[in-house]
Amino acid sequence: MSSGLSLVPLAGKPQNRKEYTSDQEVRWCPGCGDYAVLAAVQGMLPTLGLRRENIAFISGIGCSSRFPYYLDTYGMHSIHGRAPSIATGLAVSRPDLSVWVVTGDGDALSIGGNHLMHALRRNVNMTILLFNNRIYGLTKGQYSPTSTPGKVTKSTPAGSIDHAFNPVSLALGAEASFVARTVDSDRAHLTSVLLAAAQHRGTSLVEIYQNCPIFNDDAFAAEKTPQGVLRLEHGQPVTAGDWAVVEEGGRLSLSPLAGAAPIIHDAQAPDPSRAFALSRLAGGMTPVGIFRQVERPAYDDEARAQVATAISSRGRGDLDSLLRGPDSWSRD
Amino acid sequence: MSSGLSLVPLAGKPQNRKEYTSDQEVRWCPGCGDYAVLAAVQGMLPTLGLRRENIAFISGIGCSSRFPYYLDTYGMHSIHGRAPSIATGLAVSRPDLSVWVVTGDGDALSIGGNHLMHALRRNVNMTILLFNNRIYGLTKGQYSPTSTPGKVTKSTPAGSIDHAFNPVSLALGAEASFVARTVDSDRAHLTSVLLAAAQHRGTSLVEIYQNCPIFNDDAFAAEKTPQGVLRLEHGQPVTAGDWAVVEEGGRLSLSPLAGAAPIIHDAQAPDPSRAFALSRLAGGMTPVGIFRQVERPAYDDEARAQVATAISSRGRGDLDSLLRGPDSWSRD
Amino acid sequence: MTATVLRTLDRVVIRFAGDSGDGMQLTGDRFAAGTAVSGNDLSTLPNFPAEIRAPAGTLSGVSSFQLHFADHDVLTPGDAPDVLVAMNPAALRANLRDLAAGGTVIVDTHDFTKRNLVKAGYPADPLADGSLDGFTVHRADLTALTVAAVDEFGLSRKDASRAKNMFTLGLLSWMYGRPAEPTLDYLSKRFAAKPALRDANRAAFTAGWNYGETTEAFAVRYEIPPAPAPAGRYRTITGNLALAYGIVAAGDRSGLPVFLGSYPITPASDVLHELAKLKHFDVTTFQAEDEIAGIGAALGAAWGGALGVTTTSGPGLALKGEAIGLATMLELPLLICDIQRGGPSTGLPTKTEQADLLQAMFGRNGEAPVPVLAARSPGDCFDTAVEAVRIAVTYRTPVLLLSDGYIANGAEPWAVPSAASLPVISPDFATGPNEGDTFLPYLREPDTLARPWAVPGTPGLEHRIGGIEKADRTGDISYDPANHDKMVRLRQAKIDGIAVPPTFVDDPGSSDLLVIGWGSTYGPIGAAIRQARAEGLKVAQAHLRYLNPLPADLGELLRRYPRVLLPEMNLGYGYGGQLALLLRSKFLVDVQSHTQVNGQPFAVHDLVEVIRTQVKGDR
Amino acid sequence: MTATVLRTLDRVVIRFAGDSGDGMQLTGDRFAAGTAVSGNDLSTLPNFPAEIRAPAGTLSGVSSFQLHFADHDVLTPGDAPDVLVAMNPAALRANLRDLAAGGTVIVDTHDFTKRNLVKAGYPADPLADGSLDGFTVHRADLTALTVAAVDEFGLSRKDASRAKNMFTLGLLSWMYGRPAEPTLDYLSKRFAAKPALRDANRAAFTAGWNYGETTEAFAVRYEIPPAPAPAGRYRTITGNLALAYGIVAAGDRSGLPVFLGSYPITPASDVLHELAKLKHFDVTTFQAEDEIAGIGAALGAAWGGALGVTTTSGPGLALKGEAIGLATMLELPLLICDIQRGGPSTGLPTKTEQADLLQAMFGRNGEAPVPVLAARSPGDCFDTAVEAVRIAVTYRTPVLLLSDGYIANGAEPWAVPSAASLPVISPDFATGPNEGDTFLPYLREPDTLARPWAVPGTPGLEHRIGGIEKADRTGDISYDPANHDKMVRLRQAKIDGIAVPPTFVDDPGSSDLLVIGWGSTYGPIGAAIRQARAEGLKVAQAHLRYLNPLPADLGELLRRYPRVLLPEMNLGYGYGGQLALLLRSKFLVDVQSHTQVNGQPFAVHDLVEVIRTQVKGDR
Ligand SMILES: Cc1ncc(C[n+]2csc(CCOP(=O)(O)OP(=O)(O)O)c2C)c(N)n1
Ligand SMILES: Cc1ncc(C[n+]2csc(CCOP(=O)(O)OP(=O)(O)O)c2C)c(N)n1
Ligand code: SF4
Ligand code: SF4
Ligand SMILES: [Mg+2]
Ligand SMILES: [Mg+2]
Repeated sequence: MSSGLSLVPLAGKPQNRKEYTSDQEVRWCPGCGDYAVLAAVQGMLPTLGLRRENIAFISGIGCSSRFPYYLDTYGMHSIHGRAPSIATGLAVSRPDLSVWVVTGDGDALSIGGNHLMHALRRNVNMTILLFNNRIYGLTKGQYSPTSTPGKVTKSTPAGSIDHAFNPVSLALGAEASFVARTVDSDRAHLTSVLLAAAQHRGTSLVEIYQNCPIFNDDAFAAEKTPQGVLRLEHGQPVTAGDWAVVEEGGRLSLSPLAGAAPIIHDAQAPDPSRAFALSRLAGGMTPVGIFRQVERPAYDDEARAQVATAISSRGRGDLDSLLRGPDSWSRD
Repeated sequence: MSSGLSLVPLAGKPQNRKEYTSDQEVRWCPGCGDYAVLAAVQGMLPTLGLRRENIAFISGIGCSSRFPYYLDTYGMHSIHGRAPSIATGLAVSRPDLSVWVVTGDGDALSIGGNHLMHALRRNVNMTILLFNNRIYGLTKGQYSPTSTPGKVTKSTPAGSIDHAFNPVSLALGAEASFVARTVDSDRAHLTSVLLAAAQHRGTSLVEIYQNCPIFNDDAFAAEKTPQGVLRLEHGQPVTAGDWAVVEEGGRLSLSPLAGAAPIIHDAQAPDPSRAFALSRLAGGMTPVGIFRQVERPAYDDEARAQVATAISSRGRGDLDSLLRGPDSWSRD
Repeated sequence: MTATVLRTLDRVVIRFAGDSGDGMQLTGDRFAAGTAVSGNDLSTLPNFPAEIRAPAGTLSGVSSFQLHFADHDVLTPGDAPDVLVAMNPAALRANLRDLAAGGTVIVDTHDFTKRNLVKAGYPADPLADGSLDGFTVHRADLTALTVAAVDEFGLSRKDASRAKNMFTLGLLSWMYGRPAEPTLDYLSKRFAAKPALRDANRAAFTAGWNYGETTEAFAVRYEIPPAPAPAGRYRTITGNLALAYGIVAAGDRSGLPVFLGSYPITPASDVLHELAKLKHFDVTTFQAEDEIAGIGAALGAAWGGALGVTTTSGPGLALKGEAIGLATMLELPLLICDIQRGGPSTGLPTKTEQADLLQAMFGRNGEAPVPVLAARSPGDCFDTAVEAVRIAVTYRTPVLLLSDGYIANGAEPWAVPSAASLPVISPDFATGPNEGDTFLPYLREPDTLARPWAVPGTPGLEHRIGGIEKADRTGDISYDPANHDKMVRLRQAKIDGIAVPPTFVDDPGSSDLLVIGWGSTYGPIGAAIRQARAEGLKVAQAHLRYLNPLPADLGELLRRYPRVLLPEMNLGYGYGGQLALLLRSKFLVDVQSHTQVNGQPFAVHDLVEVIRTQVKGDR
Repeated sequence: MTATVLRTLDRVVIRFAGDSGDGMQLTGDRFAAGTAVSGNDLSTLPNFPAEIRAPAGTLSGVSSFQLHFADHDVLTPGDAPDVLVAMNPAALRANLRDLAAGGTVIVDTHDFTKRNLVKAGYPADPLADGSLDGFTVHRADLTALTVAAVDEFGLSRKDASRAKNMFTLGLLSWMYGRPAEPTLDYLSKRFAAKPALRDANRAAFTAGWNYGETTEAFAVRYEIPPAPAPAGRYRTITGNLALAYGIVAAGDRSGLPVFLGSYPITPASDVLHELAKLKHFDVTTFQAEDEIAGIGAALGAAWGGALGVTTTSGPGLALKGEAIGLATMLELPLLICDIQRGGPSTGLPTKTEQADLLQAMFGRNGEAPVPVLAARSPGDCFDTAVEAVRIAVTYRTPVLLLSDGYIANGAEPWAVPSAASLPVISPDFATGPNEGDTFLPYLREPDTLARPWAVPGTPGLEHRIGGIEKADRTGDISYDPANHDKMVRLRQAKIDGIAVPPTFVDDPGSSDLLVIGWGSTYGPIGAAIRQARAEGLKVAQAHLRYLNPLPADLGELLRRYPRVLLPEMNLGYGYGGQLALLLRSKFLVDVQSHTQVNGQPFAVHDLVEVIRTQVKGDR
């Protein structure tokens, strides 16, 4: 039961990207990063080999949340911020589905922050794609909980004064069992992270840095350069180019590679502290990849097991005897 | 401006506990830990020396949320989970008030989790007392987001299957600038933590382990023994009795004191990683005290500064010229 | 044994009152169980403070349980108790004013100390100062008697004195001839794991019984002959339990697994608690992080083909409005239960009210009609739940079921239906294309206007749904003005077209007044009408289960009577009452409202008075 | 210069239509600004897709802006445009059917390529296949003309062709004699930081103007004489801007700092955006994490003595219900603005509707009455906001203000009031004891039933408030049944007692039909009545601002007319329309509803038809 997809029936024959493309016209702005993610997902899904009808995408509201319309799977475009709770009900009642949530930084972290946190702590078997463009796209450009402080937007003409969330830190603080970060423009990396996320049993959170050319262009310009990112690989030293990540007093920092003792990335460490420290890394390089990937019982598996145990130990309930109860009497 | 109370007017004369006691009958169950916290707060408030009328307590719903009724300050018993947002509006518009939030583990972490997180990230000047009894008291004993997994309660007759939140980890992941933990029964420790929290400028979160003798008795039995807790003191080695906290590979653990190299607690470290690692400490001792206490601009100060700057740079707005606007014309 | 007189009564109302910690709810429950077994009809009214344990000995800490039982069918827990059992001064003070003239008071004198009298606000001892003149008073130190009776079991003083509720129950059981066995059995089961407590409580009960039989204090025993009832199997049931069972039954009869997404709230939590015990009926309960997640998860499960249910009370329903709107757009079956309590805001959580009807009808943005059904009595919660699910599944729509604190916690004997007698509910999932080779997720059944329920996992039916306006038939996003207008009207027509049975009117003939009602006022209205008729007044009664859509014959019915009276436990936002607002608008009939919003069910005598005025008064 | 004829018109309706990226909204806005300066009365209707940039060239990507201007007062943006400017095939196809018979089409031929025709769903080129017969058609490659005109500024091809909207504006400005200066000034300011863009856009505008003047394509220029208007200062204003200014004005006139707690949502976000710019008026804006936190923060600020405001649209209002209930219990001033949009659920976010009235009235648990006011036009949003705040502060109550997408985004000329002419609003904070030596936080003013507003920081008035039922006068927690009933009725009486001005009826005398309305239907209803009267029909009009409480004279007024017609942009849950539901219930008058729920304002000719039928038809 360790794969997130182990109960999902397989298609049994090869699939292609086109089968996963719906007949709906894609309506994002030209150049929007969402296109790249859509292409990656449409390319990745066939490789899972699942029966297409056993895949369900649920989104909230936002530009990114239009995603399900463009995939020829089952899809629900729900209401703002609530997709994780809807997905929870679906995942608990349908072990045979591969359940995906598509959400934005406003949808997931502003109005929907609580549902996200609770999904992560419960570890419901679903994969959450958090399109982080650090802005509210659909409502035309207000700042979001991940916007850079000082950001001038429609709702902050004098600059935002909110400290931003770091979605990876937040997820780790919320007991997440799988947390990753990737970038819209790096198709190969995105694909590999999505595959791992889909296969993880429990809630996987994938933060995707996504460019919004209209309202927050080039927010991730740095992360689109090879020098801007630091790839995390489980079991490997954490280095990039001439730089290494080293530890001192519980804090991680970048140091010139030469002579440094880079830490070894352990995504599977039971204690999330090191992953958390990585999420706080400062100095101009953004770690991408899988921060944490640990096995923990999935809520939905346990919920179904309780039902199964009850049935096997007490027998499938008999309605008549339930209604009668222990204290009934009869009149004639 | 570094004290959380620096803009609150002082009473100018000594106060006592009785002045802070309202005429309302206290209605918790006999033996409830809430009594001890109330007593500590009523004992601590006079020592702040503030004008009593400049103190406001806002609570949500729950047993603990009855708190404001028993204090003779301004008080609001609001709705379930929303106290942090109400406090945000009050704190932003009234720099001359000392604003307190009283909440429970259900109120703060279940329904109200999102408001809590956003208050912490924004760093609004308020002190949040989170009464954690790991149960829903007021609704008569359902499990809460901090209940121990497996907990049998009214809503989980077969045992809870939810992984619990660690409120300290969660707060650190949510960018908190002040996070502490204390225990209802340790009056002196509770008082010292509350004082530091009140004086912190920004959002202070104090998790208070609180016993609910009716629905979750002795949940913190271990923490009420000297061997069960590990006191964190800024600048001091982290040790307790024969044990020391040591670091290895980013993870902290308990080790026999003899021959160990205990870490030194730095509550003021800009990077929260070490504090986070402390919150994950396993092995039977619970860290209490101040995990993190760093200076960061408070949201409300910045919000008021933006208004003040606008007024000083543009002059206090003139309604007539605003209404006329740049494009008006006149008819006669 | 002293010679006691056996007197036969046709009805008795008893109220047990004590401190929150005194176990009065349990005492009442067990007395009711014994009463039910004795074949009386009965109705109960628990009443407890919002605090878990309000301060001992104070008025605010008093908890009570009232029970009305009779040799005929009983419609309410009774206005005024004939017998008051008061375990301490506060219980006496808080309840005495309700006692019927000449009633009986049984007092545990143990707590009548100066300190406790002051706590209860008594300037002098009411047992001594003549306050109780005019009542039949029995005083005894029940606590001391209990402690003595359980001495041998080595309990702490506290635990020993706690058994006084069982002593009292024993005494009352003796007095009213309730059988001892069921209670003794119950105690054996309940304290199976704690033998000392078990034996002590059984001993206390028996001691109470013997106390009645042995002492000379009680000169009279009462007998209440069984009430006639149709043959069959009976049990007592509370509204919340009946609701939970109705949901399970609907799951059973539809073959759908039940998924409850809920967040605890008084007085709805017990439905969650009961369903959580029934996992072996393929019932999954999910305690969500809040009410929004509760309905969200239920909706997700419904999409997946489960029977999605969410339960809450007023403040929680307020939070679910947006999601109910989504469910309306998605046109998926969903059951939403609102156990109403005193409002607005936090209001009076442990008291009853019917002030959420307009919220249920209109509490969301845009035109989002949903069927609304209301249960009239504890047992009726069962049938209403089954019917609500039938509508939800048949018409693919969220359905709102209204209950309230009064019937949720109140109990009555209930004729247990056989599973086979319940309607079969057919989910009728979509399995293939419905228009040539293609599948149109918003193509409708011509008679019900229901759309297909095509669950994920069904090959070939992949489609997308959502909260943006959908194109007719295809379900694609559509911003077309004409389509929007059409869809708004279609969704309304679907709800308006739900087949609702004609209204049953109880009219002895040529009545001048029709009293109409909905929900838990059924009992008090029925009792009042019975009394009014006994006085010779001509009054008809109709009680509505279907509040949206309303029965097709209702307009004609209302117009048939010169006067229509509608008592409601709400104020109707200044429009009369909440249902009155709707009926007046729909039928332009001058429905007269009688409103009471005090957190209590109607007192029968008040209603009788209102009926008298309506029948006799000029308008 | 060719010889053009100058023709005088009394009114013109122009619609600019193009791709979302074509800048049609800006073009329309600037044309409206020029029109206003010319002294015409005007009304505008922007219409844009929900997507930020829907796919270029498709029907779903079309954005349009309609503008009606005249030599007399104008009430609507016009049913059918006289002139359609179409920047591409999709714009032509999506809008042509609305064009008045014999109307004029101005087409940018640049995009009429095969590919684009297919995208727009045209089987053949409509410019060539006779589709436009019966219209006056002007074709020109406006894009190419623009690119040529801005050649010298070295812009990218994309930026160059983007200036085509200014070319078009120049052409239309010439045609209708709108002054060039304001637009040229505007461009200079707007692109101050980007000189090349500034110069290019100015050049494009001038080129468009000259193109009209120089080519022989345009034989006629039009002149629309100014509309008579009372003396004074005017500006154009949209409803959202007027609402923002009304809030600022209310802050100014009450001396209270404004605190807005809001979460972005279409079409309400602009109120947040505008207020965020006005910090120098002591306005604080807080973008909350969700709608609940938005109202929560506003309520916290109100408790602290600020003017608390929250703004949202339907789905957001659904989320605020529980907190509105709390505000009702706390009896604190609070302004809640709902800019209604198409529903239910996500619905049609960029379209208009008036389907939140019943939600505003009843969308929360228990009996939680709040005053409800509706604005009728863009400029009226200002007055309605000031009045709503006056009521909130005077009566210590949350107040709901309803606007909608139509007037929120639509603009009209507005007679700018002087600050001094606005009412003074007195917060009248409590400063000391109000009953002997003690302070009773729920002691009420006898005339308004308002309780004291005692803000934290006031010495001696420390007290506690909350959502549990409060004891009369003291505000302590109270579970007393009689107190609850009393408080529910007191809260209702307070709202019912709000002084509402008598209804203004525009009745030329002996009308057979009263047309009543509320909110943004004011314009279309007024225009329809004007036309009906021109046809000789006798019709009276009344338009309500106060929906709760209703004006005291309303019942009598409704009964005075043989027929009452109420057009609403909602369906009224099958009860007629939403306001009709209330009026029918309250006054038992057979109000006739005319409902339309297509996301668009009423077309005047449709309303005229309905009026005709009502006046002439038998019933
Ligand atoms: C209840 C509710 N509140 C507000 C909105 C308006 N709204 C829609 S999407 C959105 C935020 C979008 O931002 P994000 O989640 O970052 O998605 P993006 O558009 O950037 O992909 C908002 C505020 C809504 N639809 N519903
Ligand atoms: C909207 C809403 N949902 C649910 C409730 C019911 N409710 C009141 S308090 C509470 C939880 C209390 O738990 P906690 O916050 O841990 O406080 P405690 O009683 O343990 O101090 C719940 C579920 C409510 N009052 N309002
Ligand atoms: S606004 Fe931004 S996020 Fe939205 S579709 Fe356009 S580019 Fe993408
Ligand atoms: S239920 Fe528990 S938390 Fe609530 S008052 Fe009683 S002891 Fe305290
Ligand atoms: Mg975003
Ligand atoms: Mg708790």
